Amino acid sequence: MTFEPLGRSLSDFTVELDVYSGPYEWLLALILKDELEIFEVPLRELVESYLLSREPEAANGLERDTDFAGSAAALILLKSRTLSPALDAEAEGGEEEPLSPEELAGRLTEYMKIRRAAEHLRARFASNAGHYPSAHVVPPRPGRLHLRPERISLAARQAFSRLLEPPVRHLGPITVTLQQLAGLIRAALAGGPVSYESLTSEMDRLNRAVAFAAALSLAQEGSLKLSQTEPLGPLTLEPSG
Amino acid sequence: MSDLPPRPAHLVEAVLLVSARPISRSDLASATGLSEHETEAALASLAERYAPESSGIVLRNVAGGYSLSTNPNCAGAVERFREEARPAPLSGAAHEVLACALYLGPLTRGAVSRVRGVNSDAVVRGLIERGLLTEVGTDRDVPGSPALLGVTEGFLAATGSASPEDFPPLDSLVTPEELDRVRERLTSSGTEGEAP
Amino acid sequence: MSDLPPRPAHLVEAVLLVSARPISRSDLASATGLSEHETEAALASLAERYAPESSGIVLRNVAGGYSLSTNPNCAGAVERFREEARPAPLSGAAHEVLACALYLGPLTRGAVSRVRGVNSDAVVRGLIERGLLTEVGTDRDVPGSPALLGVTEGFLAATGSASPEDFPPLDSLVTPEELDRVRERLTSSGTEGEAP
Repeated sequence: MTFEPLGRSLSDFTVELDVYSGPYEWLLALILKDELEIFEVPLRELVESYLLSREPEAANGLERDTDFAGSAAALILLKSRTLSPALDAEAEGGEEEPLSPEELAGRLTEYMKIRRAAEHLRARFASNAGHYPSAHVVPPRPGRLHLRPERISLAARQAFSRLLEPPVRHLGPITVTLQQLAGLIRAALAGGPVSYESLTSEMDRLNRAVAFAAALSLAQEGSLKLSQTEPLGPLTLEPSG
Repeated sequence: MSDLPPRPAHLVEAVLLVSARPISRSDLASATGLSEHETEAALASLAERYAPESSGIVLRNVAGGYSLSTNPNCAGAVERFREEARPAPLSGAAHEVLACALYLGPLTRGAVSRVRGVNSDAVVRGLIERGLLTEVGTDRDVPGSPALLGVTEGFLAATGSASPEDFPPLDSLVTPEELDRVRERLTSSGTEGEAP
Repeated sequence: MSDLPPRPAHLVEAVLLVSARPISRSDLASATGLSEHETEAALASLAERYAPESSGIVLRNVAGGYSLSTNPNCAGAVERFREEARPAPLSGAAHEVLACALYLGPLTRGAVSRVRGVNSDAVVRGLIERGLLTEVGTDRDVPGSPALLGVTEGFLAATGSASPEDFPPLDSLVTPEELDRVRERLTSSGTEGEAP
């Protein structure tokens, strides 16, 4: 799936988030180009702000909702890929064998450590910001610098060969609508709280992502409550009230 | 008056002014002609002279050497003078890539992407552009001999670190209980880790 | 500790560190937000702190402004440091800019940025300062006649090459499709140099 076709119906939707403010379509483009970190985009706020801007009476209202659901689902999928990298064997392009639970656990724990290390680095950068070096530098004597010609050729190869668009092939077509999934969730909740995992156990990844978008929408409407006791922990959907 | 023989600390101070990069203690000793011991004493007295409480210029011990830089509490004035905004803070993805290079590196772009589970090439490129990550060699065991990435001197300076050892060990960042919980969740639930 | 509001002299001191050129009193005042009077008092206290008798760094009042510089009685150490210092290694970005100038040059700053897909002005400035890149003419076809950049003799010397022909030809490094795309970017009109 690419984001081009949704240009018209969502062109008037702008968002105001801490990390970004401007047209929604540009937000998608920035994320796809890795210029904005999906981690930093509060998807719930994004969904809320869309719901506020919704115009069900408009001629293209349905088209607009569907486009938003599609792109939001893709964002959630992207975010879930970032949060649980071990779940995506396609990252390197090839179709790998599914990982065993042990391998999965190994990769996830390695990633958890890197996440923590990243948080530590963020604090280190922040507490060391604002140091500027001396500008009174004497240049070294001419002729002391040596450059490897191979390094120049390598740099040429890198600079001249990366003008390709970011790959989005892994984002497959969406086959269900947000409304269908919302209906499904409502039905499931009639029997009391339900875990997101069991709710989506029969679904493929994209539908899981759309289901998540649907759950967020319903939570926003107040039709259900979402609870998660710890990061990466199980997500539970509860009937509200 | 400048006929007086300069004091050791003055020599070190002058050399520190003319370098934007940290200078190792031995390079300071060699440029100033001071002994190791004299250099150390000079640095100790300069550390007092350029302490953050009492100066707009501070002496830092980073990236294996010493350097003078502005006191962060004066950063506003510096930025106004240069008419330059402070560089935008790094993204979460960038911090992760740097953590990979710091703790697991030198490693290839492919290895970074595998650990993170998402293609990280664009992030790597941005970090190279900002001088925080660099190619430190090539992995000859992989077809195409991809470049190996490592953190730079600039990274150490920007994180206020003397050396790559100056960071908490990776294993100390996650408690064994947390690791057990992940393991449990993934292995004992009986569900497939991934839908087809 | 850096939570304390900085003293006026600290602010002036920090700004003096980050400028190689003398700064006028009024520029110091506007960067630091100090009044004329406070700036003057700060400079007086810094003149004492950085007096030739007591420091390896001195405060000079030259060319209508103030500047820090090394104490002349430390010149020997500074000269030795300059002789011994290893030049800072070039960043990956700098290598790429040099590769652009070598293979596609002479070209404008805008063209370098277009080909690389990121603003490269700062990197270009650094390379000109280091004598590896130079302005070899101007592009009269582009409004404003921007300078055209090419590699220098110093660059060839640093790579141990007699001439640009010593490097592998471009078509041995990239595919014809990639080359087309590079050419497209190069010629994609210098007027809309900025990204959309």
